[in-house]
Amino acid sequence: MSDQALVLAASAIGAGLAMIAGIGAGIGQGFAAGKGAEAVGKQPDAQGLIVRTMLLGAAVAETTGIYGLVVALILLFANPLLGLLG
Amino acid sequence: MSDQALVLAASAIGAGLAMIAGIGAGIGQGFAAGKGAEAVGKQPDAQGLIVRTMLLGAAVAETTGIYGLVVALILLFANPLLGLLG
Amino acid sequence: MSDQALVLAASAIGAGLAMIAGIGAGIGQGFAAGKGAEAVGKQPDAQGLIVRTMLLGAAVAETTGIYGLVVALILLFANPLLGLLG
Amino acid sequence: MSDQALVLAASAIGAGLAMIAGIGAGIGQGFAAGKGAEAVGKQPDAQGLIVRTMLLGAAVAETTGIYGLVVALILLFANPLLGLLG
Amino acid sequence: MSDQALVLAASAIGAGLAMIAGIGAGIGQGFAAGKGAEAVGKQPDAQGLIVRTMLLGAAVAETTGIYGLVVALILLFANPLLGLLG
Amino acid sequence: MSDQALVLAASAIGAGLAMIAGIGAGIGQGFAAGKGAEAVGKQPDAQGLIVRTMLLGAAVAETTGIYGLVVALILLFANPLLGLLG
Amino acid sequence: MSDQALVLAASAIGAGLAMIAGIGAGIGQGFAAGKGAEAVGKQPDAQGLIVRTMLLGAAVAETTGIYGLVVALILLFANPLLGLLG
Amino acid sequence: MSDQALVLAASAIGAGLAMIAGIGAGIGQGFAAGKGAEAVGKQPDAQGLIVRTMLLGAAVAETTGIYGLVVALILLFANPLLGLLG
Amino acid sequence: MSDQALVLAASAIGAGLAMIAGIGAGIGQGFAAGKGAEAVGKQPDAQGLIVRTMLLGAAVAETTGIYGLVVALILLFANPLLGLLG
Amino acid sequence: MESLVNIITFMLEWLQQFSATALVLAASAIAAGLAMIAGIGPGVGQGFAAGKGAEAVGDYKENNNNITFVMLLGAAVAETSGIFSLVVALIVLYANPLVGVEGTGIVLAASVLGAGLAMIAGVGPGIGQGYAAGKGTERVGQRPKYQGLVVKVMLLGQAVGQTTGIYALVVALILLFANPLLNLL
Ligand code: NA
Ligand code: NA
Ligand code: NA
Ligand code: NA
Ligand code: NA
Ligand code: NA
Ligand code: NA
Ligand code: NA
Ligand code: NA
Ligand code: NA
Repeated sequence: MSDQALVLAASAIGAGLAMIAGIGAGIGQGFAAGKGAEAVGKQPDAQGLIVRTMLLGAAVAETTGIYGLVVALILLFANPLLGLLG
Repeated sequence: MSDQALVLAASAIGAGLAMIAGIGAGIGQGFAAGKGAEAVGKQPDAQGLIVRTMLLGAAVAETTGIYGLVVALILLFANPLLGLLG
Repeated sequence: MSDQALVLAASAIGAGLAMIAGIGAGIGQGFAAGKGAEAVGKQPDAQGLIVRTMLLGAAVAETTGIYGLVVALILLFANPLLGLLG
Repeated sequence: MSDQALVLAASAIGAGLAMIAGIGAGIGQGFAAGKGAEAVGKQPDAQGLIVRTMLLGAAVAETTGIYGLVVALILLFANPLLGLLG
Repeated sequence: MSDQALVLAASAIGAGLAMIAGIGAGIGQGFAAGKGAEAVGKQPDAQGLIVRTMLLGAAVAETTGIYGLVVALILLFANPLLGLLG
Repeated sequence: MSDQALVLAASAIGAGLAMIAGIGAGIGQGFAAGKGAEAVGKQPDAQGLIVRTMLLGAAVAETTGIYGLVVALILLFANPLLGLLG
Repeated sequence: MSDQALVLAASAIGAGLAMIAGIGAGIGQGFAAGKGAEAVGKQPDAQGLIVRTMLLGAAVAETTGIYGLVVALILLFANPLLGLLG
Repeated sequence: MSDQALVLAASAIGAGLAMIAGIGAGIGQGFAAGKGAEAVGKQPDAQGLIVRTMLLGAAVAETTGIYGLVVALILLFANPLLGLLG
Repeated sequence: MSDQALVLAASAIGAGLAMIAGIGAGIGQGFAAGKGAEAVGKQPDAQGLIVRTMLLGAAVAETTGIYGLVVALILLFANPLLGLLG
Repeated sequence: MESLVNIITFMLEWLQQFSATALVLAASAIAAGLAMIAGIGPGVGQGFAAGKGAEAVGDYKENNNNITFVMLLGAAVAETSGIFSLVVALIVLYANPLVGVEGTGIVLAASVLGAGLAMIAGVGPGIGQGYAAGKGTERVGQRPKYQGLVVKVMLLGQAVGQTTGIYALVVALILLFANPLLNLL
C-alpha cells in the first residue's frame, strides 16, 4: 500500500473533522433567529433594523464554519500534502 | 488490500463525521422555533412578520449543515481523492 | 481481508457517526416543545397559532437529522463506494 | 480474520455510535418537562392544554433518537453490509 | 485471533458507546427537577399537579437512555452478530 | 495474544466509555441544586416541599448514570462476553 | 507482547475515559454555586438554609463523578480483568 | 516492543484524557464568578457573604477536576499498572 | 520502532488531549465577563467591587485549565514515563 | 491476515510500511481537521452576540450605532481562537516544520496530531467571549452613557477568557517548532 494512499485516506478523515466546526454557527445563528423573531414581534416598526442586525451578526458567526469548509475543500481538491511526499 | 480500498474506507468515515455538523442547525433552529411560538402567542397580529423572520434566520443557520452534507456527498459520489492516487 | 470488507466496515462506522447529527434536532425541538407548552398556558386562545408555529419551526429543525439518516442509509443499503473500488 | 468478522465488528461500534443521537431527545424533552411543570403550576386550569402541547412537542423531539435506534437495530439484526461482501 | 474475539471486543466498545446516550436524560431530567422545585416553592397548592407533570415529562425523557441500555445489553448478553459470522 | 486478552482489553475501554453517561446527571442535578437553593431563599416556609421535589427529580436524573455504572461493572466483574468466545 | 500488557494498556485508557464523567459535576455544582451566591445576596437572613440546600444538591450531583473515579481506581489498583485472563 | 512500553504509552493517553474532566469546573466556576459579580453589584453590603458562598460552591465544583489530575499524576509518576505486569 | 518512540508518540497525543480542558475556563470566564460588563453598566458605582469579584471568580475557574497545561508540559519536557521503561 | 496474532503489533507494523514523511503528512491532514473544530466556539458566541444585538436594536433604536459597534468589537475578539486554529491548520498543510525532520516517523506524526488536538481548546474562549460580547451589547443598548466602562470590563473579561486558548496555541507551536520529544529519542 502506497504512501499516497495513506495521506489521501487521512485527508478524507481530516475533511470530515473540519466540517464539525459548523456546529457553532448553526447554534449561534439559530439563537439569533429566535431573538430576531422575538424582537420583531415586540417592535414591528423596527423590523428593518432588527433583521439587518441579526443578519450582520450571523454573517460574522458564519466565518469559522467557512474556514472549516475551506480547509476541507483544500484537502479534497487541492491537496498540498501529496506534493510533499518524497 | 488496495490503495483504493484504504481511501474509500476513510471516505466513509469522513462522510459520517461531516454530518455531525448538523447538530448545530438542529439546536439553533429549534431555539428559533421555540422563540417564534412564544412570540406569536404574545403578538398574534405580528404572526406573519415573526414567522418570516424566524424562517429567514433558520435558513441562515442551515448553511453549515448543508456544507457538511455537500462534503459527505462529494466523498461518497464524486470522490476526488481517488483521482489523486498515483 | 478483502477490499470490500474494509470499505463496508468503515461504512458501518460512518453510518453510526452520521446519526449523531440527530442530537441537534432532539435538543432544539424539545426546547420548542417547552416554549410551546409555556405559551399555550399563558395564551390558551392562541393555541392553534402557537402549536402551528412550533411544528413549522420543528420541521425546519428536523432537516439535518434527516440528512444524517439519509447518508447512513446510503452507506448501508446503496453503498456507492463499493462501485468505486478498482 | 474473516471478512465477515471485520464488518460485524465495525457494525457493533456503528450501532453504539448511532445510539448517541439519543442525547438530544433526553435534553430537549427534559427541558419540555421542566417548562411544562412550571406552566401547570402557574395556570392549573390550562393543565390539559399544556400537557398535550408538551407531549406533542416531545413526540416530535423523539424522532432522531428513534432513527438512531433503527439504524443500530438494522446493523445488529439485519445487517445489509454482509450481503454486499463479494 | 479468532473471528469471535474480534466481534466480541467491538461489542464491548459498542456497548460502552451506547450508554453515552444517557447524558441527555440526566441533563434534561435534572432541568425538570430544578423547575419543579422552583414551581412547588411558588405554588405549594399545585404541588401534586406540578410533580405529576414533571414525572410524566421525565418519563418521556428517559426513553432514549433506555434504548441505549437495551442495545448495550443485547450486545453483551444476546449478541446477534456472532450468529451472523459465517 | 489470546482471544480473551482482546475481549478483556476492549471491555476496559467499554467500561470507561459507559461512565461518561454520568456527565448528564452531574449537570442536571447541579441545576436542580441551584434552583432549589434559590427557591428556599425566596420561600423558606416551603423548604421541605422544595427539597423533597428537588431530591425526587434528582433521583430520576440519576438513573442513566447508574445504567452506565452497571454496564461498566458487568464488563469488569462478570464479563459475559468471555462466555460467548467459542 | 503479553496478554497482560494489552489488558493493562487498555485499562489505562479506560481509567482516563471514566474520569471524563467529572465534567458533569463540575458544571452542575458551579451552577449551584452561582445560584447560591445570588440567593444569599438577595436574602442574607436565609443564608444557612440556602447554603445547606446548595450543598445537599451538590452532594447528589457529585455521585456520578465518584462512580467514574471508583471505576478508574479499580482499573488501576485492583484490576479484575487480569484475573479473567485464561 | 516491550510490555512496559505499551502500558506506558497508554498511560500517557489516559493521563491526557483524565484532564478533560477539567472542562466542567471551568464552566461551572465561571458561571459562579459571573453570578457573584452580578450579586455584589446589586447588594454591595452583602459582598462578604456572596463571595464566601461563591468560593465555597466553587471549591465543591473543583473536586472532579482534582480527581482527574490525581489519576493523571498516578499514571505518570506512580504507575501501578507496571507492577501488575506478569 | 523503539520502545521510547512509542511512549513519546503517545505523550505528544496525551499532551494535546490535556489542553482540551481549556474549553471550560474559556466558556466560564467569558460568562463572567458578560455578567461583569452587564453589572457595571447597571451599577457603575460598584465597578471596583464587581470587577474584583469577577476576576477572583475567573482566577478560580482558571485552575483546571492550568492543570491541563502542567500535565502537557510534564509530558513534553520532563517525561517521567521514559524513566519507567525497563 | 492469518498471521495477525497481536492487534497492536499488527497496527504498528502496518504503519511502518509507510515512509516517515507519509506518516507526518497523513497526521497533518487529520490535525488540520481537528484544529478547525475550535470554530464551534466563535460560531456559538458570535451568534449569541448577534441575537442580543437584534434584540437591543429593537428595544433601543436610537442607540443602534453603539449597539452595532459593541457587537462587532466583541465578536471580533471572539474570532481569535478560530483564527489561531486556521493558522495552525495552514501551517501543518503548507509549511509543516516536521516534514523531513530526522526522527522516528511515529513521534513526528503524533506530535502533529497532538498540535491539532490542543487547538480544540479554542472552543471555550470562542463561546465565552461571544457571550460577553452579547451581554456588553445588551447593556450598551440600555445605558449608552456607560459604554466606555461596559466595553472596558467586557474586554478585560474576554482577555482573561482567552488564556487557555493561548496555552493551547503555545503547546501546539512547541510540538511543531520546538519539539522537545525529538531530543529524548
Ligand atoms: Na466568526
Ligand atoms: Na449558517
Ligand atoms: Na434544519
Ligand atoms: Na425530531
Ligand atoms: Na424520550
Ligand atoms: Na433518569
Ligand atoms: Na448524582
Ligand atoms: Na465536585
Ligand atoms: Na478551577
Ligand atoms: Na482564561
